[in-house]
Amino acid sequence: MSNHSPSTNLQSHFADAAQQADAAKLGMWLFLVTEILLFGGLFVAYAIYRAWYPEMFFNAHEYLDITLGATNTVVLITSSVTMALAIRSIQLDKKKQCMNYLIITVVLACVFLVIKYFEYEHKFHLGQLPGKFYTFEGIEGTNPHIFFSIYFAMTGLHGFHVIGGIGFITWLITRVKRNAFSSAYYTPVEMAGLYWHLVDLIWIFLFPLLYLIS
Amino acid sequence: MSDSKNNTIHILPLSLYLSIGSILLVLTAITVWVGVSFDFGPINLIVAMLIAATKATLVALYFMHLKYDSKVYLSLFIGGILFLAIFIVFTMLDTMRRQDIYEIKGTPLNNMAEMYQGLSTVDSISDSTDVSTDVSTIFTDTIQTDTTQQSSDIKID
Amino acid sequence: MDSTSSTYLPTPSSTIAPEVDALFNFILLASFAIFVIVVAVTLYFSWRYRRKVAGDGLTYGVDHNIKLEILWTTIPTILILIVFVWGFKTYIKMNVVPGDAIEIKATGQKWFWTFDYKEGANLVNELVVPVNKPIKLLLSSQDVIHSLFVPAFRIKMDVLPNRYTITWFEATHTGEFDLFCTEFCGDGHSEMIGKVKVLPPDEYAIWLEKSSVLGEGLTLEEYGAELYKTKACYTCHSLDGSLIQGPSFKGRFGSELTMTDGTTVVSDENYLRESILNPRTKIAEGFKPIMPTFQGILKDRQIDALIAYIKAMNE
Amino acid sequence: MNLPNEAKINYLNYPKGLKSWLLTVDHKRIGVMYLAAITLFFAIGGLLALVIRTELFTPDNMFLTKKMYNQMFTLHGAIMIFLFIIPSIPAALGNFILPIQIGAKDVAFPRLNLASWYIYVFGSLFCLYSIWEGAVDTGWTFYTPYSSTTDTSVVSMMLGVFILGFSSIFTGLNFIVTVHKLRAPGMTWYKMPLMIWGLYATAIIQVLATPVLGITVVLLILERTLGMGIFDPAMGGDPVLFQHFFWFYSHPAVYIMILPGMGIISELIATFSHKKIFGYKAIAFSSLGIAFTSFLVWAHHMFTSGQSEFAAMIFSFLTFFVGIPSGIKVFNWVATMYKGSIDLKTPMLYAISFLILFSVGGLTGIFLGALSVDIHLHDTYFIVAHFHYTMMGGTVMALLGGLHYWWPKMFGRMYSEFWGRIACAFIFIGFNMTFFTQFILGTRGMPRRYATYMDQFQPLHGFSSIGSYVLGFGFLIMAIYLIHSLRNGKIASANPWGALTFEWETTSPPHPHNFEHEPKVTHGPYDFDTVLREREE
Repeated sequence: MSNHSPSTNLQSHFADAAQQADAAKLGMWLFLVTEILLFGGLFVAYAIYRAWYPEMFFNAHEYLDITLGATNTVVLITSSVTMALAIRSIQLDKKKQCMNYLIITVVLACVFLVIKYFEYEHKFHLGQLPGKFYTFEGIEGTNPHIFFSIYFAMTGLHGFHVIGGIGFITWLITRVKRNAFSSAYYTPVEMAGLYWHLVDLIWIFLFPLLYLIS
Repeated sequence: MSDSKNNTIHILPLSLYLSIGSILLVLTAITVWVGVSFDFGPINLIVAMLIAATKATLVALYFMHLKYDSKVYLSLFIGGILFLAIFIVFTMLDTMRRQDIYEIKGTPLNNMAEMYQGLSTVDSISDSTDVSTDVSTIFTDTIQTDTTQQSSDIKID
Repeated sequence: MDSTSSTYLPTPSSTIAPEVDALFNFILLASFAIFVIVVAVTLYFSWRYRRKVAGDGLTYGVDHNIKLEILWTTIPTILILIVFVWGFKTYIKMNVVPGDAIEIKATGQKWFWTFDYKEGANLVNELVVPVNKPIKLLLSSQDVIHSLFVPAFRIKMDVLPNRYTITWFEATHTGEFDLFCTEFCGDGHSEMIGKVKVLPPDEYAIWLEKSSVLGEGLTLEEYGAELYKTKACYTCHSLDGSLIQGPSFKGRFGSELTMTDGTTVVSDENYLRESILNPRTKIAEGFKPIMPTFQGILKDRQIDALIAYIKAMNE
Repeated sequence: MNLPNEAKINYLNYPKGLKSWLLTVDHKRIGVMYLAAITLFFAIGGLLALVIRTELFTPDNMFLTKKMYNQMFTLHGAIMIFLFIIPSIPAALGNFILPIQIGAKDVAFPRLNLASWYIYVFGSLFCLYSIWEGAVDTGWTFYTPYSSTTDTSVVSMMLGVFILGFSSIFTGLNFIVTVHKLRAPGMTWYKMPLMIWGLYATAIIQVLATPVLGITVVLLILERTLGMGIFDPAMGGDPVLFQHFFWFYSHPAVYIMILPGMGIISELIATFSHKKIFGYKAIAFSSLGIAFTSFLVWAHHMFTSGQSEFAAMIFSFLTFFVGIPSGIKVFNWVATMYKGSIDLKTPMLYAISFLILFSVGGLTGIFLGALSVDIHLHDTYFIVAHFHYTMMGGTVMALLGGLHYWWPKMFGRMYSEFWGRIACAFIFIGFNMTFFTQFILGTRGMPRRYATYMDQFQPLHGFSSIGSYVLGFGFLIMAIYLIHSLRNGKIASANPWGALTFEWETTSPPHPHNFEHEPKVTHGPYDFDTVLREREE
């Protein structure tokens, strides 16, 4: 739930626009730090259980589809690039171009979710579900359900943040259409960019940890 | 003393964004290639993490403008990661060092979860110090020799 | 520091207790000294520099004094380093069991302790040990986290499900000491209290001999009566028909019982054996499924003795 | 927006109407609303405490069954911590004071401030629903596997705590940005009042630690709903891992509670000694020092939990270094009173009782940091006494001192000094009667969270219960005379205590925009000597 100032550029209690933009950026970075620590909890669970059951993690990870994971990484990185370009174009006051880039970013995010849906659907079909719903027997090693519990927790929370990002950017697109932003005032776009890059950053770490275990 | 003076709008050239994007894609390809074909064992994890870290710093410096903004944001970002590192390292201090004095303290009683008790396919039950719940067999020789032998050569660090 | 049996600490009765008390008293003295200084100076200043007339004049502007600040940083640092090293040394002694310890397996369960000896003796809520002999407790839990605490011996160790933890003590004098559960474990947490009986070596040997053999020379009913007490059945089942947690034994055997799912069962030997070994299968009307299983705790002869005892309750 | 300029308007009576209160973005109104809410929850938590103490009068059950007793102490803990003490000083007094003290019109994100208030209300509704649905009986620490297997409504309580976490994060985030960006011109970091340093250090912990509580609570919900098994030993998980997750947040949380209290105490001691604070930089940096080292020590709550001896040694060593900054602060406050002109008004009485009680709390922490002594004292009443001395003897005393200190500024009325001192005496005596006896209970081995106990502990428990009535009576007196003063207390002047920080330069209660004229920084927050010298010439 990031914060965005109203259409009137300057709020009463700020001295000037630059101070307001700076305050918004600092607020956003603090919010990103809370996101890092939120995901951090799951990285701790991953690290400890991988250290305890290394061979089970290796056996279980073979059931993850690396090609789908890699395409997802590529999709997210390109959406990160298009998001950065969207910010660049609004800085240059090119509203149309910014809108197009934002739309591409949203489309790529949806592609990411669709690929994720296929992966989940495949696992639901096989029975590799978290916790007590886990019925798959093929995996050697102790307690393979823990791997899938952590997998679903991490990718689920990340997917939830992707959906949040899509909502935020579509809201931005409607605002750009009503040309609420210009090169003088584009803070919400920049905030969305920071948020989206963090979501991409977290996936950059998730992908090797979950898909490339040896 | 708010540091908003050096916030002149930084518009990076299009070429920079595209080149950073392509480097990221190349690095992804490398990490997949290394992950799939080579098998160095533990080093593989370090290599994967290094590649992911370089990708992360690229995204953070250029896409998130950390390179051009005031150092406060960079220190916040690094601080967040530092506290996450503290959380991981200090918890591992406990979970990885439980069997320092007694081997038995580190390993679960029966490390196969209940849901797998019946499955015969899994043969890894035997290696752990599995103790069935029946108390009378509690003092099978494995336990006895293990702890008495253990307590004689105590490793006091 | 000799072992002061002071009012604020239970009499130290294990080899480790005097060392713990020594550190406790050292910290008590040091912090009491600091506390007295802080409070005395505060009260003195508040009285000495009290504001005589409203809105008094100039106040002395001293706002830092490097020497003083360094002093009151280094002294506490030195004190705490001493306390840390001393505490850690004793802690290691508490955690490393001497080689020749008698090993007893202690199991925490929802709301009672069972102690199993190598020789086969098996006690509930009661730990019998010889004096001046190191005793090693191998701890594990059947359900939630409990914690074995004997204040007089200054030992405490959490009892984890699915993992062993280890603690040890060596009692220095005989007697009976309280044993508590100190990790919250539900409704019966405050009832999970036991006794540690420390016997002289010869008495211990006799006791061990007597209790390891399963009720030798006693009729089934008498052995059942003894088990009724030692296995703490009395905490939930009364003999006079009054309701505690579970059904009373009075007139229980042979009667027609309706179960929670409506089926009716004649309470014969099989029903009693089944409700001892896995009580959750058939639960009598109006009772909650809280009886723990005695699977692996009671030997067959002990189950027969208990059933005989319940039968005897019918007359 | 232009304001009617007759002098009488202030943030309380302008703009009028309930809607203007419910949708206000004025940090002062949000602060007052928070104050009302935390007073309500403090009353509920306090009543629960009185019920518990009455139950413990006799060794066996008087009127509560064991399960009800467990629910009582769990709710007492959860309500007091999540709903009262964590939002109390930062959100209630902090929201009101911080912008004015740094000369700003409002916090950086006023609407986010209102959002954090409604998140707080929504979260507390969830907790009340969970109480109604079947109160949690796991203790406020929610240790698994008990919390994942008990039949009480843990999931709805977890959702409540999860939502409350966000309210705390947004308040912290708001404060950090406000302190960085909205200070009055000329107010450098070393010209800020120490209250702001306290709130800033607290905000850092709130932002860095609360998300881990969020993920812990989400994992516990998944544990109960999906049987996820990473904390459940039957599924191969490890319950001690939950303790690591929980305490990684909860130890910094105890510093979220104490640091703002320390901020208030610096203000009170300096103002009522009419003297420059001793060691301004030492106090400011020890606040930050506490904020960062508090993240390194959490496993001293788990010395007996079967964790590795190596980790226990590391955490015991680091625990001692968290204690040092607190000690330095206490010594600095005492040194501030040297050669001051001390006026023992009610806020100063609370400040002095803070010094005494917090010293006891802090020093008993040394007992618990030493490994071997903690083995004996862990999970006994010694711990109950320790954290009540630090939380109630520390934070609540500071909160009451701050409340009385800023009461004229917040409501424009003076409370009755006579009754204030009587209430303070009752509270101080009642507190010590209740909790000092618990130290002795603890060392003699009385375990925590016991519904029934052994007979030998009855006299001490009886004495402690009587003390809790005296304590409750003290709070009753305070409630009466404070509410009484709202209507017919004397009209307060702009600066009743002769303090020098910004909030005393505006009217009390302040103007809706805090200051009619832009405040200028002419002197440090505590330069009584220079200001008094100028007034003399």
